[in-house]
Amino acid sequence: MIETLINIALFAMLITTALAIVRMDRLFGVVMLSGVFSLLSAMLFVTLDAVDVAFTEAAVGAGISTVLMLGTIALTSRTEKRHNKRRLVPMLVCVVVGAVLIYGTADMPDFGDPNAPANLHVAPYYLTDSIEEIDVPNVVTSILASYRGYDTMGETAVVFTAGIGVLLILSGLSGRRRREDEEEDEEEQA
Amino acid sequence: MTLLIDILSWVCILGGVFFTVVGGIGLLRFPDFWSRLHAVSVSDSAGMLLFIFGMCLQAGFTLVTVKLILIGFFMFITGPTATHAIANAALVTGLRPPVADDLKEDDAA
Amino acid sequence: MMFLVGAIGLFVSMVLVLVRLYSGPTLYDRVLAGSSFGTTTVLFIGVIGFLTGRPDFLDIALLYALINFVGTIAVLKFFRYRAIGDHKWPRNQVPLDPSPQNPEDVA
Amino acid sequence: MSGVYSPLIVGFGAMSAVISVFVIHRMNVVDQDRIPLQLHPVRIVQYWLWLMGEIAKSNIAVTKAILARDMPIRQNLFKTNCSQKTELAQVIFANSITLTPGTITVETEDDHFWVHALCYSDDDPAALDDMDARVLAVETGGKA
Repeated sequence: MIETLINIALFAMLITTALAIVRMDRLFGVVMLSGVFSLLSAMLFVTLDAVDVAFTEAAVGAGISTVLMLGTIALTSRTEKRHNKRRLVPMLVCVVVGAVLIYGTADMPDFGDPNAPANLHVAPYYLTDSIEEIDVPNVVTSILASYRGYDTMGETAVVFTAGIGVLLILSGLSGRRRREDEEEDEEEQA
Repeated sequence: MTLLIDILSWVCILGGVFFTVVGGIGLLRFPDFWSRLHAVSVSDSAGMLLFIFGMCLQAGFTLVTVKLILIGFFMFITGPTATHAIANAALVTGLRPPVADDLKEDDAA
Repeated sequence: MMFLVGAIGLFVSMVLVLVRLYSGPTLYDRVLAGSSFGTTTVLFIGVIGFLTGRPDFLDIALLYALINFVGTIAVLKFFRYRAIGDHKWPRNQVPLDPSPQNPEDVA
Repeated sequence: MSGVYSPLIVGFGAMSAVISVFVIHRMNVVDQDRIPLQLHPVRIVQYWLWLMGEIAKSNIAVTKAILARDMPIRQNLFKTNCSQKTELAQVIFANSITLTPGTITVETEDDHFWVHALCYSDDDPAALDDMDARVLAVETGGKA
């Protein structure tokens, strides 16, 4: 009961924040609000017992993506461009896709249903045997690091490469701009 | 004994709620950025410390208390540092604090 | 029960902070509100842990307490030096006493 | 923090800690950015207790200012001296100023801070000088 109320309140704040992000045209405000958005969704994950997802959301959503978005703003303008294109068609597409997604959730098993397909295949085996086989207290950790070790290694490599790429793009551009700034300074002094 | 701890942690949590909400109200009510900084520092110091202390009392001598104390310690150090960084960045980029009318003369130095 | 009261109080505070975050007016108000929201989030996760009887969730609160700090500092470093990277103004070039700006420019 | 202390897991933790310390040590060889920890242990506990009292007092003061109908704020930006030698003690002093609601360290220069006060009264600089002396006592171990 209490958890339902908390979830409702959190969802209300989440939707308000999302609407505020859409309405806002100052991009710094959007960045701060999206940080708040990911904090709120992480709180929701905590109330849904998905602690690991909340961990990731905390690290990526609130921490890294804020920094990266700020780095991007440093290279572009600070306010949103106004455009006068027709908004009806994108709106229609959004509504249709949303409706399809909501229709799709109707077929999904209930939250925490023990008879859901995902809980019948290998999950019971992991839950019962991972302590003996891997000897790691957290089952999710043992699945990620051992049963699906190669998968995780590939994922880590992909994320690492992507991170290096983003950093190179951001720092390379600002480096070029810095050189331009210095040249301008020299011209002013001369 | 449990009754005493319960009462104490009630007091702490209620105090924490009070100061956090007061900080929020101050953040809304104060007229400019520089005074809002002070409002946030109310909920950051008093609200946070009272909340953490109340939860510590409820948890007793367990691992949870250790984690709570760690959280409290980190926030005790990082909170003012972050506030200082905000104030400093605002000052450097040229947002001047308003000075009360009767104090304007001695600020010229 | 007492944690329910705590959760409700934190909710009220979060809503107040969100209003300030949305209404601005300067960008530093937004950063301040964002950092304050982080503090309430940390406390709220702790309170939720106690409310559902499983205070083990505090690990995330601990992580948040650190990430919130790092995030705020990164944001402010960006505003102060206009870059996330190693672009630094020499200390003596930081305009310590620039003429007061229009707050709209800063926002 | 899972509460499981089998030798394997504690060993993993210790190993990763050692590796990170080693890496950081190698990085530190490059930039030599270390802060010596030299504080008087008894004085710092005394100071923290005193600081808690100050935080409580100033919290109540700022709360009154927030809740009062006419908001009696009188903002001011003023200089305060800091007589500490080491950076760590200066940081402690600046953080203590910020931590007590109502005053915020805005800018630090070599031997003085700029402090912004919410409800400025004329004896505020004296109070900050008192805090300065206390932090100095923590640094040197002398009498407060």
